[in-house]
Amino acid sequence: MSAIAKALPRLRPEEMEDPKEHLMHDPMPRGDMNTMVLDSMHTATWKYWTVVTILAFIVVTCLGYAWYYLIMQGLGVSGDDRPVYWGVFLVNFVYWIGISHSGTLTSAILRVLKIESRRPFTRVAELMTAFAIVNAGLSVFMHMGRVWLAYWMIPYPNERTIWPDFHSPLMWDFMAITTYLICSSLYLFLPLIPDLAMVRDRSKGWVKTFYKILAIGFRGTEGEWKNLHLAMNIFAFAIIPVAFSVHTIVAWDFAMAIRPGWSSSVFGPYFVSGALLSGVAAVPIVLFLVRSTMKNMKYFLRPEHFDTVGKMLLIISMIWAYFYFNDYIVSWYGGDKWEKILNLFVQTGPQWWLWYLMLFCNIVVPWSILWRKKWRQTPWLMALVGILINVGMYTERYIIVPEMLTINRMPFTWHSYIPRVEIILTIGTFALFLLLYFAASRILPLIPAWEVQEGQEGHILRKIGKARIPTISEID
Amino acid sequence: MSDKISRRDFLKLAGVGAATTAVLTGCGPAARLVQREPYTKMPEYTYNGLSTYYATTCRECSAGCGLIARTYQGRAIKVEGNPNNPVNLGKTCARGQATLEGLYNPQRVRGPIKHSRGQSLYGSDNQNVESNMSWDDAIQVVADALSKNQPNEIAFLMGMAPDHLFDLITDLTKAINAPAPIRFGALGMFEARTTLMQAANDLLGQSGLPFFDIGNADLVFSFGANFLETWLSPVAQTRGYSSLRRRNPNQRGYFVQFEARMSQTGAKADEWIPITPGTEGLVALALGSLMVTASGASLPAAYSNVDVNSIANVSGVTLDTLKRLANMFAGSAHPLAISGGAALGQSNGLQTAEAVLTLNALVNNIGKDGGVFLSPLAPLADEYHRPASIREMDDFVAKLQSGSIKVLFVHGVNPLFELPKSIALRDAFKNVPQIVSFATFPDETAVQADYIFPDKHGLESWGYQKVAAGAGSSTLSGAQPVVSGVYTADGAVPQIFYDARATADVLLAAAQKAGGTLASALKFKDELEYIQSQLKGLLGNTDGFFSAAEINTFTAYFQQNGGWWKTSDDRVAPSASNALNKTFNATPAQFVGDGELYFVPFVEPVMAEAGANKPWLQEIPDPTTTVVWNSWVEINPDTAAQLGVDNDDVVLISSDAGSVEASVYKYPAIRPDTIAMPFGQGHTAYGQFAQGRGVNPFDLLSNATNEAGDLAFASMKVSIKKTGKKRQLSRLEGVIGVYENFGQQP
Amino acid sequence: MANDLNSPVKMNMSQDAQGKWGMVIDQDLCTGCQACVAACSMENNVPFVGEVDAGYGRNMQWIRIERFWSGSFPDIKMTSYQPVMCQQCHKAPCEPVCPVYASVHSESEDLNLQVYNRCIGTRYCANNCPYQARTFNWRDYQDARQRPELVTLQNHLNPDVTVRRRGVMEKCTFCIQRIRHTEDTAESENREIRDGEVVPACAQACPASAITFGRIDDPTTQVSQAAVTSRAGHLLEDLGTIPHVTYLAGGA
Amino acid sequence: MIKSFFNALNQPLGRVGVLIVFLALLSGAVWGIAQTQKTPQQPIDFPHNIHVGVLKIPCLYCHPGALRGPSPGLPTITKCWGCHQQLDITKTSPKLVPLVQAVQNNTPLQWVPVMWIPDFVHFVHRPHIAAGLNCETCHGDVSKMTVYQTPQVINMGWCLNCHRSKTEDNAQNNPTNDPAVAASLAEERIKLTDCSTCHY
Repeated sequence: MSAIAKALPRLRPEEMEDPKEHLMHDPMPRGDMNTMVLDSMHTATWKYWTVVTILAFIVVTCLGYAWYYLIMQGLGVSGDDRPVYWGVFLVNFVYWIGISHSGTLTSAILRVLKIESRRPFTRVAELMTAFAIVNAGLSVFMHMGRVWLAYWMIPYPNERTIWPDFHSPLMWDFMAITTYLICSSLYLFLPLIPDLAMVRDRSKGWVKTFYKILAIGFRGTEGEWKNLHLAMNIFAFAIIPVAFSVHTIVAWDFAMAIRPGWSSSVFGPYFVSGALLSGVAAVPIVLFLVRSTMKNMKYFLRPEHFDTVGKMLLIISMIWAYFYFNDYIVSWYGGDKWEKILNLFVQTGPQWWLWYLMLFCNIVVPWSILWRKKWRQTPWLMALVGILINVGMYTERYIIVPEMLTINRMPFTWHSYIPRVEIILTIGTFALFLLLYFAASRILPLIPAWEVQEGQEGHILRKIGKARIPTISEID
Repeated sequence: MSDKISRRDFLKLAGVGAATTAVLTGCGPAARLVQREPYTKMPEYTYNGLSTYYATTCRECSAGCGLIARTYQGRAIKVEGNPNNPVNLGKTCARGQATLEGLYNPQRVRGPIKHSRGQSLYGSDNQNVESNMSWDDAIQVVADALSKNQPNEIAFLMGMAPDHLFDLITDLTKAINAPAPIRFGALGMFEARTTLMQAANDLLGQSGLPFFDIGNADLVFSFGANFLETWLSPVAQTRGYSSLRRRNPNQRGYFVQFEARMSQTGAKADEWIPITPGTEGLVALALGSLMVTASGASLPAAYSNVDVNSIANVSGVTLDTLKRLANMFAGSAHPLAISGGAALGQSNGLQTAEAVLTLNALVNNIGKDGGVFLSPLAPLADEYHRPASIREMDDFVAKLQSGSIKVLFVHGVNPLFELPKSIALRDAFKNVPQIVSFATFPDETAVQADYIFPDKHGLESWGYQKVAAGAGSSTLSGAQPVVSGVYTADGAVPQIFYDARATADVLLAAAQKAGGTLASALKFKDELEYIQSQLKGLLGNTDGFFSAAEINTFTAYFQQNGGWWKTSDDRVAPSASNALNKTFNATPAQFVGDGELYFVPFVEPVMAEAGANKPWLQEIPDPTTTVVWNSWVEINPDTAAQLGVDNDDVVLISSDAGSVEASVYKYPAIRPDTIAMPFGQGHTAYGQFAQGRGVNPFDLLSNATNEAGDLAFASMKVSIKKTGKKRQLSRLEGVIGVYENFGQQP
Repeated sequence: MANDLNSPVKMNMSQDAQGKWGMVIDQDLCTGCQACVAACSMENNVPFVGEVDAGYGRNMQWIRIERFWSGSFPDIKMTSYQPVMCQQCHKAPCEPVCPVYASVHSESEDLNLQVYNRCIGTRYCANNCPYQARTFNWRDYQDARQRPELVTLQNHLNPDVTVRRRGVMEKCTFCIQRIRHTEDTAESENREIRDGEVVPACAQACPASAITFGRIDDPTTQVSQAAVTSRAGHLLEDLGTIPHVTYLAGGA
Repeated sequence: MIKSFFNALNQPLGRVGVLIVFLALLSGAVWGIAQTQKTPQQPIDFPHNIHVGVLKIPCLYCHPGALRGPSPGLPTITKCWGCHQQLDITKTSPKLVPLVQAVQNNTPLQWVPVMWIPDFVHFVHRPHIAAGLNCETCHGDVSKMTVYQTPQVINMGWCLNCHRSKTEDNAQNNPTNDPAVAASLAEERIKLTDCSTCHY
């Protein structure tokens, strides 16, 4: 911290930022802060209910009814065909897994690295994990021809004396996602406990009972805090390899197949970087929405947090580009005829523009905007960048799944793919994601108040001469 | 098996059929709906779960292939070729395989119906119109028609197959001195049977259908003959083709095809030579002339008028190519030239057929292995009764138009679909007071009839068929019912669903009712008795596949083996002594209309004229274009680019005779000055799978004929106009993979 | 462009009698007449899907006859007709990817099985099949409650073959019901199966006799002898799937 | 409102109500499952105990297909009538009225299959009989039944257990050093546990 003190005198006054801009140096009494968090939870205007109603309606029709229709009619109502046996459902699956990935992973990495500006938004990111994984699971179930028999993937002793096949990447996937779902739910839940306890203590009646159950009797004793921190530390470290493995295994669903374009050894890290890119890009969107729609949030979520996410985005975008061109150049230089045709098809085929859209959104946009601090600190711009990157990453998955499936080793069968009922169901999943967020925003404290408080307690502004120097005491 | 027992008795079954088919569903609990035990009286030899096989004859076209039908608990499950039948030796074509979809078609005529002309035979919900009269009344109607009209006011129009019903109706017409039944079929017209027979008669001095021995040849020049598709006897000819390629392991037979549009047959050729339509005969003459010139002999009369250079010009085949081909033909040990298809459907078709026969005579292969024979005459046949040519049909329609025919019986043919619109049969029908159709299916002609007395489907019928082409031995294919019918089990008592009755039975009963000479001439209890009376002619023949001295034994063997055929080689070797003496004028073909494009209609090989109501045939891709479920127009990609049309654009094709709209298929193997359209779709009735699907190219044809009287179906010149509409053709091939630039327009 | 991409590869990979049943298709003889397609569909209860679905790449036929174009007019040639069905790979890529053993190898017959009732419809096997030989039941094509026209047409369904419902993958089985039936007959007569006794529906119908079927572990059978000629090759042999369908090159 | 509802549930009556609802749901489920396991109603209550137990008619007399092919078959009225037309009881017994009527009207007796196997399983009786299995091994002792009921739940595990144990027994009962015999036993075992044996 002394480095900052040395650097400060060189800045001219107008360049000096007010340390108070940082949440950590803008402390607030605990009681007030808890009230603010509770207030934001309990404020539900007519606008809120209107949006929730609309979202619920979309979920019931676009997700519920359309899926019922899909199940009853069979996958004929989707756009899948030969050779594009996997369509938008699998795109959605990879996309949502990617989103889900980043929430927990970002939070875990930031926690492990002790990045202080993480404190107010880890919860938002972790919730993203939980809700996105719900959508990812739903997408897989939508994709299945006979979803009512999906339980056959569960290994349990049965009257048929037959087990699932553990050779199948889909089984690994099933296992990995189940593990990830459990781990990330726990990882979401652990830091929630003190906040739930806080809500419990400030509510009455059956609501209190509800939070009483959720808070599993947390009373804030020294021992409880110690155990909580220990558990969180273990999980933060443990979940990083789990998250990496999950998305690597998702990549293996593709990479293990003998198909041109898919069968690539770099697909694992490439998919992980892609997942991070889309997931981290989703964070500023959610932050922006939360900050601009919920009460008291401007205090918690500040430009500095957008700045942190922006820096991460820039780096991840570069990593992604590195892996993408690595994969691309290897396949191009390899000169395999099928890879060649596939690349030609992606770039000049009927849907050539998708490829350029992907490159624009994933590389041009972040590289040209995120280098500048001022732009990084503009919430709406960051939200826009986040949306564009998500469009780009969705396009990337679209290219990998239906576009690449169009080209196989039997040119006589090459038929293109036009999504049909998938579009409606995709809208439904997005609506479900939002609806879950909206519901969560009134049930769970979106800001981990205790973590912010903990951080603020550790951060102190010291006056040295005229300058106020931020310092931090060792926490943990 | 005595003649008192007909299998119908013990095939009577129950509980099967419509509502509760034994195998309803696959992997769900719905399989609980299964009901078993279709029989009330199970035949001794039948076990549940084991199949019973019957030999019969395929009725999908007139080739007369032998079938073995597998039946299971009273239902026909699968048909396969009869390995003993000399026509197909155990093989079948796609149409034969799909014959079951005719038997179990959702749209068959439910029973005898009296109906007003033009009214559909199935409703908008695709439910069949119920029968509204009894068979007794139906027989009375036929009896009245036969007895109350003057004999020359009665006309019979029949399908192409020379079967027992044709014999029966011939006997019937003889008994009352009515005109002999007319036989007709669109396939016969496309095959130009009249032209082929006329050419044989002119050059070889002997009438009969030519038999081209492809299997024993080394080199085949085919002038438009689509012998692997629907021409004469495709299964037998495909067998011949197979032998052409593989008979001699050291030397693979070579095959050259001359035609303007690459047919499925042309696709299998080693060389496909796109010549101008109508110049096939000229090229044959040029080849012959070049061969003679090269050998240094003097030109025979046939080639006296041949100017090789001008033929090279007009046909679009270079002189070098002609010389090379002539050399090849002359140098081959067993060369064979075949004419057929669109080459004969030209104004100079007879000249083409004769020029090609001359080419065969020149290499001296008439009556030799690997050469040209005449098809053997079937047992019981006095001569080959060919189907009517278009000229004869024109005369027949004129007769109908004049009102001199009071009652018309139609069986086995759908003339309203199978005749060009320019032959105004529909109008002529208005002048016929009574039309009786024996159609099994609600086809266009049945819809225009006053009475429909449905015949049984081929797999429910007795019969025999005199094989006209394809078999090297004299063959009579035998048919027997393999199922007793299609039943429903709505109530406790199973009901026959399609209450059809054999037309022969109807006619025999009507003859008895009509009385007089008719009754005494046709004193048969039923169809089977009539067939036995015919088969008596074969008793004691020892040169056959089997022999028997007594008719009941013979009939049993006949049914068991699926017919009777000789074991000898019965191909007729005609004399070729005068074949080279006919002079030709070497006239190019005349074309009708002033459009800029030649128009080549061809028979869709899988569907042909009557396959459109079978969903499986609809879904089987056309072998060359892979289009399913619709009709299309084939245009060379360059021509399409000039016209500014792309795949799936709807164009208006108009000729002097009419116009149709169809989707474009950019077909790379067609001359730029030619367009082609398949025949087989464009039904306005004929069941839910056929109706309203595609267009009929016959709407574009005039009634111009060639010298022999066969329809000059390839003699139209048409023009094309873009309509701006688009209708996607369904095809099996992936356009992205099969065509350049991922199938996008460059 | 894509014309010559999937002509059979000749890699002189030794047969090593890998496998049990094999098929040889002579492309020189195949006339593309589609009789095999019809016969297969009739034998194996393959549904028809209608015009729209058929045009969208959802044909359910277990055999498709491929053909490409080479050259341009007037020197255009159609490449030899190539019937493609499940190649019954000895090392099939479709098998390990199925999570529930629905696509599974038959150890006793060395065929790729598709156990319809076990299939949950992930469609991974179809993606991983380099020959694109698998078809999927996109709808309840065989359900008469949804397609009233089937009420009569259902009568010819083959009781020896399961009728598939929606959401199930299917493919050519080498007519395993006929293999089983013949085995049963041979067993009841206490003898071995004779060469040529098992005939799949496609080979049975083929008017050109272009399809031969039999045991490839016995060098004396017709199919073994046809498979060792110089014209023999396999589709995508470089993938090492060891397919059991041998193609004899056309036009030579 | 929600609160008062929960409060109401806390009352003794409310708890009883919850219990009643729970029991109703449970018994409904049990009843539903029991329905699917019931032996179906046959057109005639055919007394197997008399025909097999007393009259000693062999199974294969009425179900001859078991010896030859996949399905043993259920007898048609012809077979019943062959004996019954000679018996006086046919005219008098009210239980046989359906048979008499069926014969008079020439309608089938629609027996309902009890030993039901889904149609994606291709079961063939012949090899099982050939392998020396008795009918009662799978079908139970019908001489003690009237209307036929299945003695066990039929599922894949049941089939496979038998296939496995039989092949194991065969291998144990024939200890051999002959590699050919051992190979054929191993082959039998593979064949009998192969999916393609029953599913295609």
